Amino acid sequence: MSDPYQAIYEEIIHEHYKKPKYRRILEGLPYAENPSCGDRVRISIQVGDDGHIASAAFDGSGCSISMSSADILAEDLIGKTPEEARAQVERFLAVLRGELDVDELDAYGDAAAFKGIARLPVRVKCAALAWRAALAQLDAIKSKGNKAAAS
Amino acid sequence: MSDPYQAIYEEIIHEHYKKPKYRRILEGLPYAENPSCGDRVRISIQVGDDGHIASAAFDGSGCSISMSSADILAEDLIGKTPEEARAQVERFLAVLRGELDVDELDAYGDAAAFKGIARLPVRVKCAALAWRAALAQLDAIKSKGNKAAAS
Amino acid sequence: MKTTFSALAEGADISINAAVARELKKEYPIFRTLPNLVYLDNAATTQKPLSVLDAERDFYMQSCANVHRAIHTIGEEATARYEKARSSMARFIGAAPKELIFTRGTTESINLVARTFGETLREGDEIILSVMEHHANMVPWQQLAERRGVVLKFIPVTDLGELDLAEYEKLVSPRTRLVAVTMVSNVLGTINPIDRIVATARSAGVPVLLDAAQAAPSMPLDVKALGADFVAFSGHKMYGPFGIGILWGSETMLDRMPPFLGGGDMISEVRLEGFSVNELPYKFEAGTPPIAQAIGLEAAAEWLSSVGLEALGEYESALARRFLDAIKDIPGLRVMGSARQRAGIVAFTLENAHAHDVAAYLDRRGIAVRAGHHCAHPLARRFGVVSSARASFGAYNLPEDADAAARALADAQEAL
Amino acid sequence: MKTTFSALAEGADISINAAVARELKKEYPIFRTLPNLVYLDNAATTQKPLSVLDAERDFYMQSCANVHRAIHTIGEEATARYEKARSSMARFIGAAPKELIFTRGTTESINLVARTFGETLREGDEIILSVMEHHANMVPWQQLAERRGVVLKFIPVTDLGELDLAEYEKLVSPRTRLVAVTMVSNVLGTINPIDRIVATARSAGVPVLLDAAQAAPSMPLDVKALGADFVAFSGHKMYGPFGIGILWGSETMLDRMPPFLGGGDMISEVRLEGFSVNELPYKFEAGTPPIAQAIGLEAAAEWLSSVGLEALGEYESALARRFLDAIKDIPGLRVMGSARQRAGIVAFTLENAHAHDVAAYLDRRGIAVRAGHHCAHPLARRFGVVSSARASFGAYNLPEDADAAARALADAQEAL
Ligand SMILES: Cc1ncc(COP(=O)(O)O)c(C=O)c1O
Ligand SMILES: Cc1ncc(COP(=O)(O)O)c(C=O)c1O
Repeated sequence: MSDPYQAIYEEIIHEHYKKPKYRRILEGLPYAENPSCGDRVRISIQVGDDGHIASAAFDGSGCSISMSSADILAEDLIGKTPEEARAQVERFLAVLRGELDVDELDAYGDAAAFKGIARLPVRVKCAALAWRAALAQLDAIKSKGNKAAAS
Repeated sequence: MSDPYQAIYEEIIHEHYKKPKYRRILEGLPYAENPSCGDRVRISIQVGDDGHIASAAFDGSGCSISMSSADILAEDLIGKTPEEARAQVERFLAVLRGELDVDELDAYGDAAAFKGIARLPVRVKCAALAWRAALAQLDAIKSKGNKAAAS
Repeated sequence: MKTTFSALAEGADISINAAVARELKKEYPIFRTLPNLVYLDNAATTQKPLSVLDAERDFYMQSCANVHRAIHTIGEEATARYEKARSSMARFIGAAPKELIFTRGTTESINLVARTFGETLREGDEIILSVMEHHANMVPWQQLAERRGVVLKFIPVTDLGELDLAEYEKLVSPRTRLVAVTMVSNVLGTINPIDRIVATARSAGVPVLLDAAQAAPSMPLDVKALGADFVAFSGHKMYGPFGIGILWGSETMLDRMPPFLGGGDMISEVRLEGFSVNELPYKFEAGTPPIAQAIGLEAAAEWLSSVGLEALGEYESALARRFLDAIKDIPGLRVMGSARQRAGIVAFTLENAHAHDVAAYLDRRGIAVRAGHHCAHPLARRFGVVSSARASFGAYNLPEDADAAARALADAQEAL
Repeated sequence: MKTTFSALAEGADISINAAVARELKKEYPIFRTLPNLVYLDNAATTQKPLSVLDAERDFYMQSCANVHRAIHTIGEEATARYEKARSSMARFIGAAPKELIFTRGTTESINLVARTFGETLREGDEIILSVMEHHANMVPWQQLAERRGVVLKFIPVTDLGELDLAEYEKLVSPRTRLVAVTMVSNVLGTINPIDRIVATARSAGVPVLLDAAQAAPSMPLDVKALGADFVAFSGHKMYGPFGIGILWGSETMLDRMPPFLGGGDMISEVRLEGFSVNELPYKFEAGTPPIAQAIGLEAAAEWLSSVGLEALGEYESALARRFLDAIKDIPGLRVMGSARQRAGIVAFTLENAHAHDVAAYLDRRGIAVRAGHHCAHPLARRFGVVSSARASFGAYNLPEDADAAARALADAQEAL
């Protein structure tokens, strides 16, 4: 944890935790949960007519890592196509699983703040929570889209 | 195993193993067995008219410790009453279990040769085998005696 | 220097014992590596004194061999050392060596009972647990309930964090086959009234299993005096190595139980058609046991006995009281439980701050506390808490440690 | 100095590898304590190199904490170290980390399968074992047979000490649910033709469990290439600590199996009414695992890889051949088995001398060999032997060791 940017990262996480921009009360969506600490997050993703994500929001309760991660995620998704979003989310999760180098995160705006976390086995689960929820949402959007296309 | 008598003890054990005095083919008696090494011994004990053990013998197969121990046991029992024999056998077994000091064995003729063995957890079972068989035989004698007395 | 804790009246000045703890701390190499570490996660695992590390290493360097079947000298020595460790541990809890089974830890010990004694139970038979049990003393019985239709009943926990004994007495029925409870709660710190719990069970002819994972490092155990049938604990929570634990069972019970794992050492004879079982305690120790770890555990028990186990437990309780006193005015801080008999364990929540963040904040100040559910989901639910932070004290903790943690918490309350 | 064994043709001069072994022996502290010890009981347990002892001790001195739930720095470090050990061990056998379960040893690994996979079997289902199995791969299945009416069938062993593959093929039936065999016999030294055994089972759609206790220290394992479903082995037989072992299972199998022991870590959530199970591999690791021992095992695997595992196994076989050659003319000496593929293990009997006495005689000459049934009663019975002596070779053994043992045996034959 001797990363020189550590303090900046902590500041970013703290900001998103204390002053989330994408937190809203959501209804009817499933929670992703981390039973070992009780953290829960749900994510809403809306695709606009241009096929790009027009808005994203989250709702839930948990520690600063899981909540800030949800806020950063929402910010990150907006403007991407669902396919781009999915690839982005999967890369992020692969970094947390240790399958990709943490420097991957440099390409991700504020998500780079989780570079330190990726080395902490326990908190990785907190950071991953919202992104797991987003993956489920993106799957739902895709199958709805497919169904729409088929009908 | 830095006992100064160690060499003498080994000689005693070797003698009883190579030239047993009380080994005979016995029939109809149960074996005591040590399944972990396959050693087996059975003991015959005859009480004379004077209530003292008149003869003892053994039969079986096994390592030098279990066989010499059987020969020494037989020698030791002859001339004792069944009660004296039982007390003697129980003391010997208690030494092997570590419940009595090994110096107890000094009072036992050649059985003193097992002083070194008492510190070797694996070989204790070999040394004890014949004495366990003798205990069973003494029990049988006692219950027969009781039955005889009762009838 | 004095290195034995003294029995002090509650509320007495603990500086005598603090001086002892300061001296003992030098025997723990990790504090040479990390001199600023304030380690308050002793209920999860304790640090290991040099004597424990050396006992294991000496064994490996002097008489490393497999046990029970070797004729050669180092094999005889290894067997003697392993069996001496058994005798020492038996003496440590007032038991006979043949009643003492080496396991991997409390969890395996309890599972062993659930899969041997438990397999003798019938559908509709009842087992009494409590709501404050660690998952280790809950899940094995839930698995048994699934397998054999056994019914589980739970002693409720009062708001104080104590077992509701009146309710307990009502739970005992003619179908009750076992009472399995913890001696000390690993969350609330509650020291349960084991004498009363055992007496009630005994008078109904019901056997008792005690989870002593938290008790073994902080109070002398005497299985005869406890009057229980099974006692389970872990080496790593009592200053000993990982990978070793104890199941004590009364000879009568152990004799009646079927064996657990199958393999070498637990058998007396094997044929293609079947096997016959070895005598106690080997019947329950299949395969090569954790030999070096048993020897390390023996060293830990000797260490605990030498420092004065009873007074150590009281010292830890005194540290907990000091900590409780120092945090009582922190706004939004809520302590879980306030049992009258409390070991050196304090779990708490801070309003508007997640326990993970509290623990991470303290960690940045060099203070190690735990955060989470502490493997006791149902208890957390009982107190309406999802996640809590927990400080737990050990033999090398000092009053300054309690004070530093309290100060950091006050700051956390403002910062988070 | 070169410290990697070289691949040599059979019958080649082994002095190059002997020089390597002589150099490696210096890494084993026990031979500094006992410089004259000729340790030929490696199949029972191996000695431990300094790197293994240091790995454990360093962990205890630097980041000793419980794993998986701690937020604090040393807890994070402990978790990372433990999971790194898992990844290393997975790499050692070509597996994925989530398929790698830490157990106490081979015995627990096999029991785990018998009590999880085994519980999915029905009365009349069949399991194929062999007559040469260690009790660890026999008794758990006998227990399962008792519990669930499963039928056990045994692959016979030929006079050479090899599995009778023709008979094996006849045993496979539509009711066969598992083939569980050892890769290397711990008595005969036979290296079994695992490829053929697996191929036959695979083509009948039958899963295979391999007992790799003797294989892991003497040949590289690649679970993908082996094609088996389960592989079990022990740390202490591969230069690692006591109290740790591995069960590898394919993800498909592990996912389908119910959990084994219940407790912390193996659950995802617990309510009074029941629990839900955690993901792999934690599902099968209840309670605090042997953390330090896993780290020690990782060091052992690294040591084995660094010295050249395949060539090491061949070197041990060459030592065994040298020993066999040196004892072949001793009157009354009978070697058990003469398999064409033989690891560094030789069991034998001496006419008119009990194996105990042979081992004790050799011990007085400083040579440690084992005597007894080697936890394989049925195999001993197959060869009409009650007790045999066994010499088994390891990485630090020298040609002189084989020669000294052979000389002592010749003398024993005269003296006993
Ligand atoms: C009360 C209690 N029981 C059981 C356990 C489980 O112990 P282990 O993980 O050593 O098996 C613990 C510790 O985690 C505990 O605190
Ligand atoms: C072939 C084989 N299987 C299983 C075992 C049992 O291993 P452990 O005692 O380490 O569980 C052994 C060693 O004793 C063995 O040689």
